[in-house]
Amino acid sequence: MLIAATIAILVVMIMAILRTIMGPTLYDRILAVNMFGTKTVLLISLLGFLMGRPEFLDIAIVYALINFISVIGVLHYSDASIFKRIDQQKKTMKKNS
Amino acid sequence: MDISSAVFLLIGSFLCVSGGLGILRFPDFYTRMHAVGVTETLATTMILIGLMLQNPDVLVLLKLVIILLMTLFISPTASHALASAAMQNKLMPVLDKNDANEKEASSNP
Amino acid sequence: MKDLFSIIMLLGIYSLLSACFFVAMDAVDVAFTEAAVGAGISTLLMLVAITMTGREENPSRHKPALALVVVTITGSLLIYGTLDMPYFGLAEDPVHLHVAPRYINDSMQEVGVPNIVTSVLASYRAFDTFGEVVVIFTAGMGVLALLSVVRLPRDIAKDISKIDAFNKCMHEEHLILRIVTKVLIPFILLFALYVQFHGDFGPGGGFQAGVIFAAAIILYTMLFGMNTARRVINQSLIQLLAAVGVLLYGSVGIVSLLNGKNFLDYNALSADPVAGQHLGILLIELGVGITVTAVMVIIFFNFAGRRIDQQNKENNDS
Amino acid sequence: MIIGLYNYWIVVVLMMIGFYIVIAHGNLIKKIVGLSIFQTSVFIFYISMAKVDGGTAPILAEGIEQYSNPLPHVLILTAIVVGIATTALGLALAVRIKEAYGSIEEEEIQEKDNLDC
Repeated sequence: MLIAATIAILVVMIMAILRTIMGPTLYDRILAVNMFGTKTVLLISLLGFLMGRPEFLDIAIVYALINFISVIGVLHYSDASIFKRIDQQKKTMKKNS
Repeated sequence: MDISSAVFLLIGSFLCVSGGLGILRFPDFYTRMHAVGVTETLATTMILIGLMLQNPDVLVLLKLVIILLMTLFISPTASHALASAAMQNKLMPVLDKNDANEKEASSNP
Repeated sequence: MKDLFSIIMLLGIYSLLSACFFVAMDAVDVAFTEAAVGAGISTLLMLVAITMTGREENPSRHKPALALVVVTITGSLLIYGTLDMPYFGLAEDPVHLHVAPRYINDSMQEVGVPNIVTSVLASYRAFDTFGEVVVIFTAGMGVLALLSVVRLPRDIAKDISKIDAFNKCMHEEHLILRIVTKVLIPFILLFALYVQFHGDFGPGGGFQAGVIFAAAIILYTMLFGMNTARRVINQSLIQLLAAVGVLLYGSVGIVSLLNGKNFLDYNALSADPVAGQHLGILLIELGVGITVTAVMVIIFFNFAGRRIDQQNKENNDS
Repeated sequence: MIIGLYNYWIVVVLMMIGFYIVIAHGNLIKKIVGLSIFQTSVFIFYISMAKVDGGTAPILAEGIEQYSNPLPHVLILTAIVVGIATTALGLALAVRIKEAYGSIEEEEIQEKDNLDC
């Protein structure tokens, strides 16, 4: 059953890669990378169990954390920046008032 | 024990694959986001519970619980951030083909 | 593809995949490092760099045919070279016959640490690792020299007023992100300490812990703004720390020299050789961790600070 | 069996992709991406050499006889962190070049240099 789950996750990873390559907008790419990261967490935990030494789940924890950090980072430093827009909105509001 | 673990793993894999199909086949960003965001949390939970039922020792169990908590915290937050970023940058959902054209026309006067 | 952004996204996926490969090849420590470094920090640095240098690549005006020919010839020569290589995964390969059996069989008696990678890294090949740490330190100093922005006291005073304004509006914007981050950061720091001191028994050690620590600080910087982070983490202190880590590493070596043993021979640190090894590995990993954290933070702060400086200049021009 | 060499072939293919990007593209950031692909191919080369069939991760535990070779792991572990530090240095240089020349395309930079002479 572990093997079946591993294969399913590998298939989903391929789908995510396809979406990253096609992705018409920037957000699609970010979404696919985020999904890929979560699937990596699962794949690493499954691989640990498959190889019979499940002590190495630390790696999966790191992945979960780093994934979050990189999504926030990508949103921060891309054209999609949520932060930049708010600054601009404020500026226009100040100009209007 | 083994059977319940297998059932959880199977449900998890099924949800994973459906999320993957969603990200590949759905027409626009928001629907894809919906497919991924909804299935991701549940699929991760299912697979991790399935692994927990494999009778590992206490330390491994603890680490699995930590991963589960992390995912429950992180993946909805990441989805929220992504969706709000897309919204603030005025990425419009495709509602209907004609509708979308009208929207584009009205948003770019 | 001409869009550098999507190239960098794909590079992130490539690094995630290679980390999965490392796990499958039993290299858990390497996968750990690649996880923290490749997927997180290097993607971020590249993104910050492309926000400063522009996102679009010019269409190439070279003829790629020549390059393709060169690549094909080199590749086929290399493949011809591999025909004499030993097969994949055999236990009798020449690589596994020399040095490695000693590490695997004797390291428990000689060093007393279950994780062989840590014992080789910090004890058998400590001098080598010292060189690597110095390289990291030098790279950090190089980035500092290239990108640092001179900040006058006037600017710093301005920053403080900005922070107050920022904190006031803090509860209106990104509330969810900020709260979740606030909850997560202590756990990330705690986890980094666990990785640092658990490196003897499982995957982990100074390099990984340093990167995770730096990642927590980077997360804080991104969500609470550069100015707040500058106030929390003093720039000169962090530059000092980068040097302190290298010095700590070196001074362990000097102490063992003074006790009449070789450079970085930890048996000199204590009457019992195994206890001495433990102490030595602990100190050295600490030194590595401090240096790596400090250098990563220096690199990120300088990139992000440069970017903010450029934006300010553009705003002033317009 | 010649198939037993497939790990080297994968490494060679990845390495050549990285090499091609470095020599055929003019954009400095893309060159750095190419270099990092090249770098990862070397990592994969080392790690795949360390693998022993039936071995497990080199962390001592009771009841396990066969371990993979720990030495390449050590070399690559440090190499990854050094790699990110040097990549950062390269990116810093690219940023400075952009500020000085207004472009990070190799040819435009050379044109500007020739004009100055």
